[in-house]
Amino acid sequence: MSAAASTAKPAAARRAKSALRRVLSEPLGLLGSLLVLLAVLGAGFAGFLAPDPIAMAPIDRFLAPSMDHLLGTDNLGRDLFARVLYGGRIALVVSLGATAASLLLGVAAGLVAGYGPPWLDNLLLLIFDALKSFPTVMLALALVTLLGPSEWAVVLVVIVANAPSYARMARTQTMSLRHAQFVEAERSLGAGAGRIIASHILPNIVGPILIVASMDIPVVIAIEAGMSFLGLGVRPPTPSWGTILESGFEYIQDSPWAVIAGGLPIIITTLGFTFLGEALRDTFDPKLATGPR
Amino acid sequence: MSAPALAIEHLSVEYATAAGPLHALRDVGIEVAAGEIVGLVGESGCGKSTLIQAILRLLAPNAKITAGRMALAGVDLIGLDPEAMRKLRGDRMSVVFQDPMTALNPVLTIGRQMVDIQYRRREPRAQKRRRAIEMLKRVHIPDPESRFDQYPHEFSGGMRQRIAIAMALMAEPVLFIADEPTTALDATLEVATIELLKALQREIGCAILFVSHHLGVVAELCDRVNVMYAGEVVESGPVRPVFQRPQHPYTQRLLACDPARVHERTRHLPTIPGDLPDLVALPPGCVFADRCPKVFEPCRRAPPPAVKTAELEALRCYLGQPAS
Amino acid sequence: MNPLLAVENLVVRFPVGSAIGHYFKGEPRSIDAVAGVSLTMEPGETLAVVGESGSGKTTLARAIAGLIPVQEGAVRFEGRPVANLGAAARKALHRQIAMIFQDPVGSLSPRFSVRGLLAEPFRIHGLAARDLDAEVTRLLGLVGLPPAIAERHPHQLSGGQARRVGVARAIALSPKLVIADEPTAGLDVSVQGEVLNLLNELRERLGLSMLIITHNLSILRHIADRMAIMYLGRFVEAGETTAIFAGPRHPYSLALLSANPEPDPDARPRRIALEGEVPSLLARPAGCEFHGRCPFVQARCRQEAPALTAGPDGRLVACHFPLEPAAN
Amino acid sequence: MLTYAAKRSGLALAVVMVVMALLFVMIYLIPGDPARVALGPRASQALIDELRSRMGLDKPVWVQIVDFYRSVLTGNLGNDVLSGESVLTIITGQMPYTLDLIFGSMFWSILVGIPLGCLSAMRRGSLVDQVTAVLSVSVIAVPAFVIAVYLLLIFAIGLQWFPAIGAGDDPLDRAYHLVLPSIALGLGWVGYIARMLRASILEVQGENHVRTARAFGLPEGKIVFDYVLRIAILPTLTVLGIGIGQLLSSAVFAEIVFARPGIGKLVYDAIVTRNYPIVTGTVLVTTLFFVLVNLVADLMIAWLDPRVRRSLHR
Repeated sequence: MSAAASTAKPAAARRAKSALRRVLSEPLGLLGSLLVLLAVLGAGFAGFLAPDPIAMAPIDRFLAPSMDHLLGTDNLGRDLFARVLYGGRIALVVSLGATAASLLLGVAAGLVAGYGPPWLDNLLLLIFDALKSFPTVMLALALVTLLGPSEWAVVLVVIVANAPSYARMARTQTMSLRHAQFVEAERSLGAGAGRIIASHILPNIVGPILIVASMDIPVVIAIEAGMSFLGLGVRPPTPSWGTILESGFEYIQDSPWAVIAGGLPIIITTLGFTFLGEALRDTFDPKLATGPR
Repeated sequence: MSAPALAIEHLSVEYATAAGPLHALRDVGIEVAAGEIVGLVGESGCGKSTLIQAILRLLAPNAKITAGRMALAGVDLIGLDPEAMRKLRGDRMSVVFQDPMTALNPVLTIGRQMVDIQYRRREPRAQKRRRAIEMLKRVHIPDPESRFDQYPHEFSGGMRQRIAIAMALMAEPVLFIADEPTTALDATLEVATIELLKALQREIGCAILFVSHHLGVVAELCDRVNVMYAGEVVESGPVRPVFQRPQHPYTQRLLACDPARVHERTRHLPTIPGDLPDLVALPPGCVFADRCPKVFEPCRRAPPPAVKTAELEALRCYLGQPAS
Repeated sequence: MNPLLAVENLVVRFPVGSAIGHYFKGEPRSIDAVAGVSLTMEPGETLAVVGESGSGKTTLARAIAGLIPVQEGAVRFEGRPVANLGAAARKALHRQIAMIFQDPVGSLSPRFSVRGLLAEPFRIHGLAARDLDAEVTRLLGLVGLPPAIAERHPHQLSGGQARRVGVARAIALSPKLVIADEPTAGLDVSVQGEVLNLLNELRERLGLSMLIITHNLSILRHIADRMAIMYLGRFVEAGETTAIFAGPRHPYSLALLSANPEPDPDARPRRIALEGEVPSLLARPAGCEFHGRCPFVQARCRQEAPALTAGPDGRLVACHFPLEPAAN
Repeated sequence: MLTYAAKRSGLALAVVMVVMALLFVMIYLIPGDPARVALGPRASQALIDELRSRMGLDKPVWVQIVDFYRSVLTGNLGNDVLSGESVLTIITGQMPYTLDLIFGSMFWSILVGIPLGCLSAMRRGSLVDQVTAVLSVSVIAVPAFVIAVYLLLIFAIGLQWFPAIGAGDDPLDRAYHLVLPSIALGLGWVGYIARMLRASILEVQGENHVRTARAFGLPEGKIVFDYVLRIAILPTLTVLGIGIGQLLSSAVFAEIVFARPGIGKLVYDAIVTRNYPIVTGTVLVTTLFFVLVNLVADLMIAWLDPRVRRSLHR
């Protein structure tokens, strides 16, 4: 490991720590981090905090929140608090996993389109545009029609919905950097396309795309919850915020508790990630900051 | 003798930065008489742009004028309320900036923009249009009638700069500020633009403050020149003494470095070693002391005052001054 | 013995406009940024190519460096063809021909430290086994930069420092030819002198030949043995630098030389003012392409394009009525 | 401009072709026999074979592709499995309700979003700017269907100020039924438009030509509304083009939550009854609608931007 690598590590760590401090110093950033922490802990320790989410007790249905049922019970008498916590797992795992996958696929495709020959660029652009032309729900409906509802269907829908926009962003930035002088300088030194893409273009374009992806997490959570709400995502009895909300909607005339229990975590988590994403962008891209800069 | 077009005395400007106040301009004195062309020369970081923004009162939010007086044809600029100041801009005082490619609004025709800036005149549009086309002719824009309704991207860089000059001089201002107008142009275009400016100035008679880091252009165009270094005017006076018999060591080195001036081929062109001083933690003595080949004892103690000499209006250097 | 570099009526063509624009409105399908250029360079020599924006000088430099494809003519380095090479051959060539780019800071990869930038040539050509830190320190010394600068990133460097890092990177693998595209652009006058001194010093110490691309005539006197003046993709005049400065023969050369005012109010320049602006490559004028702007234009200039012919003293001029020495 | 329009329309056509190809792949080539899937697990083999031949599944693949493209281009999207009615007529029957909802929500979110965006850009850093920023970020974050359910719970079920079901008959009644759903859909868009416009205005205000306008003493109002907004509005229009597509998605939810007729409800019920021609037909129509809207938006933007309208090939 040459000296460069060793000195780079502490510098990168220092930069990350100071960035974290700056994020937390902002009111939005702090609030966002707390909400996200709440969601993550809830999902993580679901097992300890709440009883069995699937145990049914029809006689106890539509109970209001009380000490033993913190959020009340649904139409089958199941404990809503437990279902919300377990639902958190699905929401976070699917959204973070799917976002990571769509980032990976999107940026890779974008790099190839941006740096590759024009015909490949046009072909990939066509595919990106075609995929993006499907309204998300219609996409979900079409896919679920054939593959049947499941978490994997949700992941696939998220990838097909988000990857094209990351790909487009990566492509546009790669195209602009392709003719930048430092890239041409590397070519004049004899660097091959692989090296140029990996160590010269990727590090310079990944930053803004990561920030956009972090701001897309709430959208992905909404997709998971939405598909489950339509019965296209998570199969009952597995708890998902979407299915809880749907059951609440179905019996909305009888009791509001399931609607509240299903909607609240979605709001908390999406707001949390959005505020966190905003704070991240403010620290890394102050130009667009909202506060008085 | 009418009041000078521009009179600046003891002007100081500071920027509030994380590391403390940055003294961008310190005790700057510049005068531009009516109908005169005055040059402002200095390398990057000498405060030229800050000075122009201060004159236009368009300083950045974190900048403030901490001292000094500024008057445009006798009207005090510092005390003026923002609305009155806005009325001055584009009427009594106008400006042309460096980069012609981005100076004009890309989605409005040049005609529309030239009529818009005449908003103060209570005249029918047709008359404003005629005045604009007339002005375009005077800056040698071919076939102005038809090109009047074209967009900036349909003109070359050279033409866009001439259009910007036409816009600035159309209001026949008292003071015309040219902020490095020819730096982005090719040499032959630069020279043609200088000739154009000289002709227009004779016709219109406005005073010009010409900012540039190209010494040859200033020598040819200006009557008097101010040499700036790190936020101070180190030497100012008529063009001949300053360029032919410079007194301040910085001006001497600056002229010596200009490759155009050195005729015989040499492998050791003169340079100015060292870096610009830190304008937050100012050195106690003269700002040029660390890089000055003629530095001596008083230079490190206190910044030299601006002194009038036989040929120069101001010289900020202890050399040749009676031992104080 | 083969000359170091030989270029024979090189043509570099760029597609422009759209197929639809072409068929319906008859817009041309392509422009010749370089329209037939020939030159040779001997080892250790420094040649300058001068021209205004749009003259094609940068395209010529990139074609010689093998960075862009060539449509007609040939470029040979030490007898071996340069243009349109396979990947491996082109990579080997890049060890021989190095290039310094116009924007001092913009030509350095933003995420890399100076150490990483200077080690890059060794890593690309599989020479990472060498003690890179020693190489980096040696290169920094060669260009007069303190070792402490190695940890800094491009945006933390001044224009002059960034330019020196660019030079150090270019000479890292001891190339035979260095091409410098506007080496003094964007630098203050005092810093320009430093860069020129550095280039001159390296030329002596390492026996480099250099191709300088610039529009700034005043720096040429101090660095270039021979120079060529380019207009709309072609040479209009070429020869010894000092000779051309003393007596330009092509009207455009005279206009360029006189368009460089000296910082002396009494230096009355005997200047010829050019009409209009550089014509677009899409609508190349007939006959001598400079006739639209030339103050000495005559009937013949409008019909017949003058060839680049050698005068008795070897000076090349492309003009029917070259200026006599007495005329200037 | 002509070349741009031709190129852009060509691209739109190509996208449509690729969309239809993707759809064809989804329907016919992904494992699982479409006929068996359509008839459900209990259908007899004979019945399945008969349906297969009627659907042309026994022909070679490329023949099926040609049949598929020809039928789609002639508007024949197959027939409703239950009623046998032409899918196209069913969809076009339901489309107006969904269009009411989409353009209703888009209309008011533009009406509120644009002034909000200008205001917070002109008064950057003020209280207005910060409050708008936090509110718009929040409404963007919270999914439209969650807002819809809560609006239903509070205003329809709880306070009963608005109807919970149906789309209404006479225009006034239809508007009355549109209030809650269009708020649910439009709220996120108010925030999105305001933020997009604000960022775009701030960016344009940093450009040199605005500094020139200020140096000529042009009044601040004229600079923002005439010199800056004219450029800043362009990227926002692009977003509106894409937004219509996303509105289609949330419209499905709104129609289900507020029990409104429309293609969203249509396709949701079609899933439950395994009525696949309706599903594929709706997906196709909505996607074509999306491509068309984007084409119109891009052409409009190109027309507004003289740099494209009068593009000069230098």
